[in-house]
Amino acid sequence: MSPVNLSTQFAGIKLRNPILTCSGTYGFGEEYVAYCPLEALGGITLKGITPLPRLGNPVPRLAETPAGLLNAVGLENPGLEEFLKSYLPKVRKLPTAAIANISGFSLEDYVLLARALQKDSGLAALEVNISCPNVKHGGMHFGTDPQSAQEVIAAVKAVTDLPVIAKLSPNVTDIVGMARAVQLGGADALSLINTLLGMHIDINQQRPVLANTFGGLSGPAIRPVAVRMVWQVFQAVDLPIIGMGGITTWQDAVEFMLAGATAVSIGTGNFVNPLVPLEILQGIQDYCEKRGLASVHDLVGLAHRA
Amino acid sequence: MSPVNLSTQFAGIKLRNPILTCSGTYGFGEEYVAYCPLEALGGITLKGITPLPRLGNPVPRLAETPAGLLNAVGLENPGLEEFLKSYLPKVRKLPTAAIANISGFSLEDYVLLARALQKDSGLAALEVNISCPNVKHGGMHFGTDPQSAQEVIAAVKAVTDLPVIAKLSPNVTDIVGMARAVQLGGADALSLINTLLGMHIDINQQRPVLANTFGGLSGPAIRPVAVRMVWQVFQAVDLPIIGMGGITTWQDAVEFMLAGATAVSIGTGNFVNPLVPLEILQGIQDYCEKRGLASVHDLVGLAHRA
Amino acid sequence: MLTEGQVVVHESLGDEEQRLRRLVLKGPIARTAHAGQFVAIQVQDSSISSFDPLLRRPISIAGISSERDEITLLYRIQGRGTEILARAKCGERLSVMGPLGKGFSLPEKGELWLVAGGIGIFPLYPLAQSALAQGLTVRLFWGGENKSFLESAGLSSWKALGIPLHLSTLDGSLGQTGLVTEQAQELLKKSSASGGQIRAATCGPKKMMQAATELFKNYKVSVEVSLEERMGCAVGACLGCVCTLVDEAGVLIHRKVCQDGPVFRGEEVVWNESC
Amino acid sequence: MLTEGQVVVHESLGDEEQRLRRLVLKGPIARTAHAGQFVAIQVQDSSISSFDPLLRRPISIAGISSERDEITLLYRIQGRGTEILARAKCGERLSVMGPLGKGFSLPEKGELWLVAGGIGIFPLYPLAQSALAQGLTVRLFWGGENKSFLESAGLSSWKALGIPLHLSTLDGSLGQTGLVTEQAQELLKKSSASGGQIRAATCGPKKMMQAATELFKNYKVSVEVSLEERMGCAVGACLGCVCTLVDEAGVLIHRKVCQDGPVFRGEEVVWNESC
Ligand SMILES: Cc1cc2nc3c(=O)[nH]c(=O)nc-3n(C[C@H](O)[C@H](O)[C@H](O)COP(=O)(O)OP(=O)(O)OC[C@H]3O[C@@H](n4cnc5c(N)ncnc54)[C@H](O)[C@@H]3O)c2cc1C
Ligand SMILES: Cc1cc2nc3c(=O)[nH]c(=O)nc-3n(C[C@H](O)[C@H](O)[C@H](O)COP(=O)(O)OP(=O)(O)OC[C@H]3O[C@@H](n4cnc5c(N)ncnc54)[C@H](O)[C@@H]3O)c2cc1C
Ligand SMILES: Cc1cc2nc3c(=O)[nH]c(=O)nc-3n(C[C@H](O)[C@H](O)[C@H](O)COP(=O)(O)O)c2cc1C
Ligand SMILES: Cc1cc2nc3c(=O)[nH]c(=O)nc-3n(C[C@H](O)[C@H](O)[C@H](O)COP(=O)(O)O)c2cc1C
Ligand code: FES
Ligand code: FES
Repeated sequence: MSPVNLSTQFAGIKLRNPILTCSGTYGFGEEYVAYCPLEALGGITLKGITPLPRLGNPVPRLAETPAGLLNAVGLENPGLEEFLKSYLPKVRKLPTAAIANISGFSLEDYVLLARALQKDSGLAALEVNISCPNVKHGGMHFGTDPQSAQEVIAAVKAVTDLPVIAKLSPNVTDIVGMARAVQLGGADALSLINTLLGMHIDINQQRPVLANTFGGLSGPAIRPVAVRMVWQVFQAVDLPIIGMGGITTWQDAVEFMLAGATAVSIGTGNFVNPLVPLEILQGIQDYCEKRGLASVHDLVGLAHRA
Repeated sequence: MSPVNLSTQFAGIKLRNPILTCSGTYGFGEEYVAYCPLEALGGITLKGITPLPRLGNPVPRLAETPAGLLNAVGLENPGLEEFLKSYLPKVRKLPTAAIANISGFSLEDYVLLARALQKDSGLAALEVNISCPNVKHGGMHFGTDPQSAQEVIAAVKAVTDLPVIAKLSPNVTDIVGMARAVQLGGADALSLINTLLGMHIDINQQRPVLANTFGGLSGPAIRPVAVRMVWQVFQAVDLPIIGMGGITTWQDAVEFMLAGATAVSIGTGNFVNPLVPLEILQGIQDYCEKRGLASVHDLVGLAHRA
Repeated sequence: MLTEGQVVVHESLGDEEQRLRRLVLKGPIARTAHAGQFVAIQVQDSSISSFDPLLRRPISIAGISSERDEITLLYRIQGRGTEILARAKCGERLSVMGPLGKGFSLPEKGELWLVAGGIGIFPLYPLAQSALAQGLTVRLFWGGENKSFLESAGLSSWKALGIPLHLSTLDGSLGQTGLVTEQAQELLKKSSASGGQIRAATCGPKKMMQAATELFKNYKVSVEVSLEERMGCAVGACLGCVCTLVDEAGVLIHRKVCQDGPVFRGEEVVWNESC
Repeated sequence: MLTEGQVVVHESLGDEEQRLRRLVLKGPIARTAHAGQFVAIQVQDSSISSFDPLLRRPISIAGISSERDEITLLYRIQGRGTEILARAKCGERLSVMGPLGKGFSLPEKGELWLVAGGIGIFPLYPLAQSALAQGLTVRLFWGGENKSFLESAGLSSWKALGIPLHLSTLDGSLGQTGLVTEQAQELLKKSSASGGQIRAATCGPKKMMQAATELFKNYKVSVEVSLEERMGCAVGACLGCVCTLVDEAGVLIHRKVCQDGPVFRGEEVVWNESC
């Protein structure tokens, strides 16, 4: 049997295979080198950056929950300038595709970042994290208001020649509405999902575990919500989807692809086992072989046919 | 040391202790009798009823997920008439408080149900499940639209003399906005939270596991989201809260009370271990004793003081 | 009843490749258990809670020894839950709810025909024992993948009962080649016993039970079937496990497999795939 | 390095009420490990995945035998994760990442003072061994709850090193009554050795390490401290475990405990509770 074609192409992004790693869980690409061969990955998504450096939230920033992880890192990052100077040169040398992730607290923040990141930066795409409060609009999150989300994506799209991936927040009543909004804004692809807002209280100290009170819930616990959103958006919106949220086994990855994801991204799963991305790749390949699929792309959305 | 006062009173509801069981997970009160002494519970919430009998969804209705359970029972219930005739008489004889749970697909449904359930029915309260599609308004869920939610609660409030508990859906952008809406509608208390919408795909059959495609996610996986919502609503809205969502240990129950819940309710936890409610009661009691609290009510919202 | 059953035997059953296990638990469940009932067992050591996997697993009671306060569970390692269960060591305590549901009924007299497909055989053994103890004539029709499976899944204990065994395998490695219902049909054709003298009980894949039910119906033999469905509470409280029956008036109704079953009269079951 | 360490010893350490465990793992980690580094260990049998608990647990390397390819981990059963870890049986394989982080450094010559609070003693033992092997003079200040704790947590092995031990307990059941730093202070006062000749390393509760750092600063003794923080990735990728340091210019900066630490120079650590 001829080998399964693993390569994937969507929204102008070419990947060796559909396995990515999630922003914020994989640093700037060098941290996991001793644990997982980057050249085996389809690509990595870099830690979110903001225009200025941020120290982020105080610790504790993490709390373990049943099959889940709460994090409140608070977007700690070196800022754009330092990113361009000290990190990007190394990122360019990574043996896999790199997607930058940008965050902002105003439209201007996003534009500033997007303008600085073009095709000639060597990046494969720009992921726009809209799960941030818009400080100029009373803290309403860009990611929970379709209008703001559309504006941000449109503004970013206007100033960069890189493919633009809109990363949606699951903390909304209507994920399809959000997807439609960013499509109107011109998004080339979608990342689904960011973390669910949660919290955990230390009953001995009688106060929240996280210094920030609230944190984002990730890991296997949220997978059913993530798969549902990928499914709904796949049905309603014609944009390629990068599926994420609790992927820890190859079966999970296949589930996301059957639901409609063109590629999958692994976040918290790396913490459980840094070889998860490789195991997933192997698992997907075997799955396709057993079912006689010529290309991994044939899996996308297959469960909708039933 | 004098024993901890476990009794709880809120919104005109008097409970022996603050431990309830969740609607849909405890039948009509008789099913668990051989497994958990009902007289030890603060009360039970009955399976949701609708005006007419419903067969609900086809099977499979359940799917296990990491630390969670998806269900798509589809509100199977005997209907109001049969409830009044065959179930209510037995419910009245239960050795604990019973809260009815009502669901509808139009405003009229809710009114019809609420009118039939008054103080003289022997029920302790009426829990209004608004996580249902409003078929007259294009299927938009009552529970995701503040306006509809307020209307439903106001309509129910107008026709029953029982305390009215509004049970909120977590599948919304702004849970505080929903809580405020039902408060305006006249709700006496809040139940937080119903299930998160999720799904699971069978990768062998390449189709959703649940016959209904989507289901409600419950169990420990969702606890961080539930605690966060209880916390947010406690801060913003002055109504007693029944906290639920993933409570399986006494520590979980204390966590909800510290976040602001006046009572707690156990759903999926009963499936894990039917003695969970008793273990929780004992655990809360010990916790209060160790900390010198005279009443379990002293726990409510304590973590906000930090 | 919720009890902590102590593991007294936990071993591989037959060929390791069949992934079958025999688990004997000591506890009071044996005192009230009947053939066809099941337990809901926590698939991990009950001393430290982990919520993944979350739910208990329903397993039929495959052996009842009330004198020794022991029940036997026979199961196949199927997924993650049973895989974790398989790690339980002798002496460990497992949380078990049971006996659950309604088991098989026994006729006063006459013949009892048992029809098993694959591991559907497990709940039928204590039924055969009770029937024989009551003086009934019992015969077994049992179909499986192959010889290795039948031998692993307890053929020798069945032989020890000294009843007629009609075996079949898909690959013909033991007994007749083909489906178990074909053998029953052959015998029914030849049989002198009229439908009224025979009662049947069947457990196995849905398709097999449906075929058996239709077959017996043609011969006016009443048959009990043991259904399977995914379970939440296992006590009738969550409505997760319903099956569809047709009542005397021809109306479709739901019953709970956990509480009203798992054993139902074959004729009343609606066999459509999912309602 | 990600490896499957085979459990070769897993036993209770001292008094059972102290809930301490000694776990020896066979695998290649020993070859490159240094005192002060740690591993991130999966707290369940790696053959069947369960996602509750989800994360690995950071545990210091408390013994290194490169000849036998063995590392020793000493830990206290603290919560659910370590409770599950404690069930691992000899022969089982546990998934271990390590050696992680940067360990303690050793001076060329002179005296090394070790200051330990409670189970903070564990990573200091291999450090003492290396220091002695290099010909340094080593002394230990160690404070604990009571005699039972100190004896359980390895006092006899420390005695076997033949170095001066300054013990203290909160209840006075062994050594002096009071805090470990008080003893160090006394000796510093009396000591003829100037700050330049002494180096210190400390591990234990934050408050204790802070006090030790201030004390040593007064005597111009440079001290290394081993910090703890909740970890996600354990390799520097998630920024979950940062600590705050002050750089030469007086600017507050974040460093990752997992990658840049867990050992830092005491003087640069900002000890405020949570930033
Ligand atoms: C009344 C009854 C009696 C049973 N008796 C036996 C028996 O004696 N021996 C035996 O080997 N098996 C028996 N089964 C099937 C057994 O429950 C499943 O094989 C088992 O639940 C699979 O669990 P798992 O964790 O290995 O699989 P997983 O894939 O981890 O299961 C995931 C979820 O699906 C449920 N599930 C999966 N398969 C089934 C199934 N076939 N029926 C019901 N729920 C399922 C599980 O309980 C769990 O909630 C019985 C089932 C029922 C309903
Ligand atoms: C670098 C480092 C080295 C350590 N070395 C040792 C050692 O040698 N021996 C030892 O007994 N303990 C050591 N600890 C502490 C050990 O990691 C915690 O006791 C352990 O994580 C508690 O896990 P648990 O599952 O029992 O508790 P749980 O309450 O189940 O833990 C819940 C979560 O909080 C985290 N957590 C809880 N306490 C701590 C803590 N003190 N530090 C970091 N994370 C924590 C857990 O890792 C887990 O993610 C070390 C910690 C660090 C950071
Ligand atoms: C520690 C941590 C940090 C994260 N930081 C970012 C970030 O900077 N930008 C972003 O868009 N998403 C961030 N995320 C969200 C992840 O990229 C991902 O969407 C989410 O964790 C769900 O995937 P998972 O369950 O596989 O982790 C972060 C997640 C974690 C756990
Ligand atoms: C099987 C099942 C059926 C349910 N049916 C209802 C219902 O009829 N009405 C309702 O308001 N909530 C229903 N719920 C939601 C629960 O009452 C509860 O809000 C939710 O499960 C979260 O709590 P838990 O995590 O403790 O289960 C149901 C939940 C489950 C698991
Ligand atoms: S499993 Fe809950 S009703 Fe049967
Ligand atoms: S634990 Fe992830 S950076 Fe340290």
